[in-house]
Amino acid sequence: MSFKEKIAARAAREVQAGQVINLGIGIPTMIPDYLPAEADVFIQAENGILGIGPRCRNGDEDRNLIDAGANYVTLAPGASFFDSAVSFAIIRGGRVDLSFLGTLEVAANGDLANWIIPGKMAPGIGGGMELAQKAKRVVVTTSHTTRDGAPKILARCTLPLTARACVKTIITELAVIDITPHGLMLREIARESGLEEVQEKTGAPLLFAEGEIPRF
Amino acid sequence: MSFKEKIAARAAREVQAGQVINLGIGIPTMIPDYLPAEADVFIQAENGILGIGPRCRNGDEDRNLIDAGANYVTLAPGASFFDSAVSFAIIRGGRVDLSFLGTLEVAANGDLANWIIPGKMAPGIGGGMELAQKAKRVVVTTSHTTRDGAPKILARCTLPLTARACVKTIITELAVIDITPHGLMLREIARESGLEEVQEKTGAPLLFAEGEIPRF
Amino acid sequence: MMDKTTRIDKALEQVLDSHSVMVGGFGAPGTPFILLDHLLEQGSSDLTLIKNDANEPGMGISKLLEAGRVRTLIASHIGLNPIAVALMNRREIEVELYPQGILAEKIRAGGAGLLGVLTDIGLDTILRESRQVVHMEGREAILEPALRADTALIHAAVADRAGNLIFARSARNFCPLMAMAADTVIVEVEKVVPTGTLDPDAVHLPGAFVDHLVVLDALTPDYGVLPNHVI
Amino acid sequence: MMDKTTRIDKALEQVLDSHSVMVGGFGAPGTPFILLDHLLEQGSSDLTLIKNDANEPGMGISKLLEAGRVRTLIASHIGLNPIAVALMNRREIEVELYPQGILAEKIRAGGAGLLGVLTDIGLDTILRESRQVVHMEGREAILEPALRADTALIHAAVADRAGNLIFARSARNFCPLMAMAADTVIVEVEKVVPTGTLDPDAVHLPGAFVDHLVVLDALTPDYGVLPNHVI
Repeated sequence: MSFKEKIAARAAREVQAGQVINLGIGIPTMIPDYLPAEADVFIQAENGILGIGPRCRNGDEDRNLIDAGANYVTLAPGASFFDSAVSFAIIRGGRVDLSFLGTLEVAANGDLANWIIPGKMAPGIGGGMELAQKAKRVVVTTSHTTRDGAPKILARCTLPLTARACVKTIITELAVIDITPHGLMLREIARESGLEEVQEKTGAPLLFAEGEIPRF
Repeated sequence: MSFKEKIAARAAREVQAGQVINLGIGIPTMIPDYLPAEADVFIQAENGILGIGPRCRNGDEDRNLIDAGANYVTLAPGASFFDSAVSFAIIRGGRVDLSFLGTLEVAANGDLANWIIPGKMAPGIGGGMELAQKAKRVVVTTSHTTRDGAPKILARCTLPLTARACVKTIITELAVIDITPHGLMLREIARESGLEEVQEKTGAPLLFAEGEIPRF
Repeated sequence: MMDKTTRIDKALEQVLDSHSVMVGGFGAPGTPFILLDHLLEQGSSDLTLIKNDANEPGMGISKLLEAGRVRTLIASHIGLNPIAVALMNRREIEVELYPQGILAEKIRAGGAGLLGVLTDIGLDTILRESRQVVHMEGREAILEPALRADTALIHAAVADRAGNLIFARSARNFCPLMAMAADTVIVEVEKVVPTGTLDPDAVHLPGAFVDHLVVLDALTPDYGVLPNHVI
Repeated sequence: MMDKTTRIDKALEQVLDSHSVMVGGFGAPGTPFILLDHLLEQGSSDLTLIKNDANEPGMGISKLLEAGRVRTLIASHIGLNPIAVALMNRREIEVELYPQGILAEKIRAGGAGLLGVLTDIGLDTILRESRQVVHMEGREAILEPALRADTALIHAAVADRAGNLIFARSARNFCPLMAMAADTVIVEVEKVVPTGTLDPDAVHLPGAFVDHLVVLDALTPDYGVLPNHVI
């Protein structure tokens, strides 16, 4: 299992039956592979789909059926199509229960920065800002550090924000961390990791409950 | 032919092939009876129909098919249904070529007042204000005077306006009058009427071209 | 599999006194008469109702108006209901009236998670006196705040159990807009089909907006062709 | 009977240099590739294009970008087109980027004859620096002006000759919104059926918004499954 698969598998366990969920590009799109059949969720895509089905197999592609990341997808029973305005009415109107997003930085107060590196990368805003600001719950799925080993979880974001205080939970290959009013609360820790490693690779202090921290 | 039928029949001649038209309540709803088969127009109703057909015959009523005046209607080939937001997008977006409206007062500059008599009648605004302000062409169909014989066509409206300077043409049982930058231009006169009578019953000066004024 | 069908009393118990309730329908088509009849029986009061019109005497929301259950009515045109007009004129109910398409846009804006819309409709009329006027790009615009409600009650022709809806003909009107704009959406529906049998391209309102489906056994006469409107 | 079918060159000659053109599609689905190819051939230049994205190199609007025909691009995300990103970074095109759903609402507002919408999206971000912020009902809102264009170019699956449209699956996206928001609307369509044969409840966009239908004889490879997106 790659570190991305590990994150996706753990993220899948945050999903509750009956939810409308939205999957950002990257790791989030791998989550459906780890959802149990009884999950009974509706996967929404910004380009106008509610009810994406299992991963599209080679040869089954439909030229008119892609998700917001331009991947070919399938449909689940009860799917529906709509225009981009209705699609974002679902999002901004508060009907997305759970939004999984990748990130560049995330802060201890839940601030999210994932759309621009001034002077370097600014391909656009896409649907992320509206998802971050309006989904009922935002879960960030990300590698714990950058390729250079620098923390992505920080006391404060240094990049321009996508949305303020929006993230509820961070899932990395090392840990599951909740954003609480008191700061970052370490909820779970990866089997192959240790408390010291996680704290060292995190740019803000971690809180944790007394006793054994559950492993994943 | 009643005076209302006379007005409706004359108004029907203002319609051009291919137009999207909207019919206010009262006299305007009688206009389709006088449209030639080759008129090839689309009749729009504010409650979400494009493509109303010939007058509904007794026994043919569909419980789910009424116009904005709550009359049962039929469908023409090429009809479509949509919600109230799309319906007024057609109106405010400028896709109604011709709107026929009744009125309480209309002024020589095209001001229209047809929705409220302060302290007396204020049942609501309905779709009239948007039609008056946004249809490409507004034609008023009305009796030339009130029941008491007072002019409805005035130098200035005394009632609160529906929309300013919106009316292009007024069709009554006595005359067809265009609103021009110079004022009211008498375009046609009813066979059974005379110039003096029309001017007497009109609350603002009438202009007319040299020579015989066409009759209808 | 997700199943949003709910018993009518269970669904409606979420409507509390002094709640705001959006009610679908333009005239009769789209009006959820049976939900409204049960809301009357349930005794909910001090309601704010949002509907295009006031139905007609003895039907739909007029029953709630006549029973004194309504504090405020937000509508576009109530001229077909002389009882509602009289209640308004006697100031026994508060009435807010909007241009019809602006009412639709205010509701849609609420549903789309917007704060409001900007329009030039009514700018040259007495409407502007009671509105916030903003200056944008060198011109004036009336600011119309978005409208949301605690509950929406709407009528649909067909649904699947996941809440995907199809409306019939001119019964669509305000229904999908209101279903977007309320915290709890209760839909009475004439027919329920298994999830997966509706054409995804033909769905008028995606199930994400629907909380409860009340399946109607039979329609009351209010749903039929109304003799007073047959010419 | 009304017949909006038009020859492609006749339809496109209404697009003049320095015009603004809305282009349907989210990625490939809904993109009117053949209309865009003819627009390129026609030589129109100094265009303002409005599209969700910039397609991908060698496809759709990227051909116009690559040929230097575009002055301004208004979009949401152009990350799948490195050529567009490079043109932006070298300031050879002017690019305006909006949150995707706000772009949709700006276009829809233009189509609905509104002057703009009010939103809290981006209020806590650098977006507010370049926006008009208004105060309403005790809070702040970003004012997003409505967007219209001279022409909209969109793709539909099925049309009747009166211009009623049906879109296929995720190819709907921005197409109906843009068709509402342009002075001239040109639709390329895969199949035309006689007027009167579409179910009026199943029409996605009423014909009132459509000016010209260009019937496609055959689709180019751009419309097919794109090998670079097959996993």
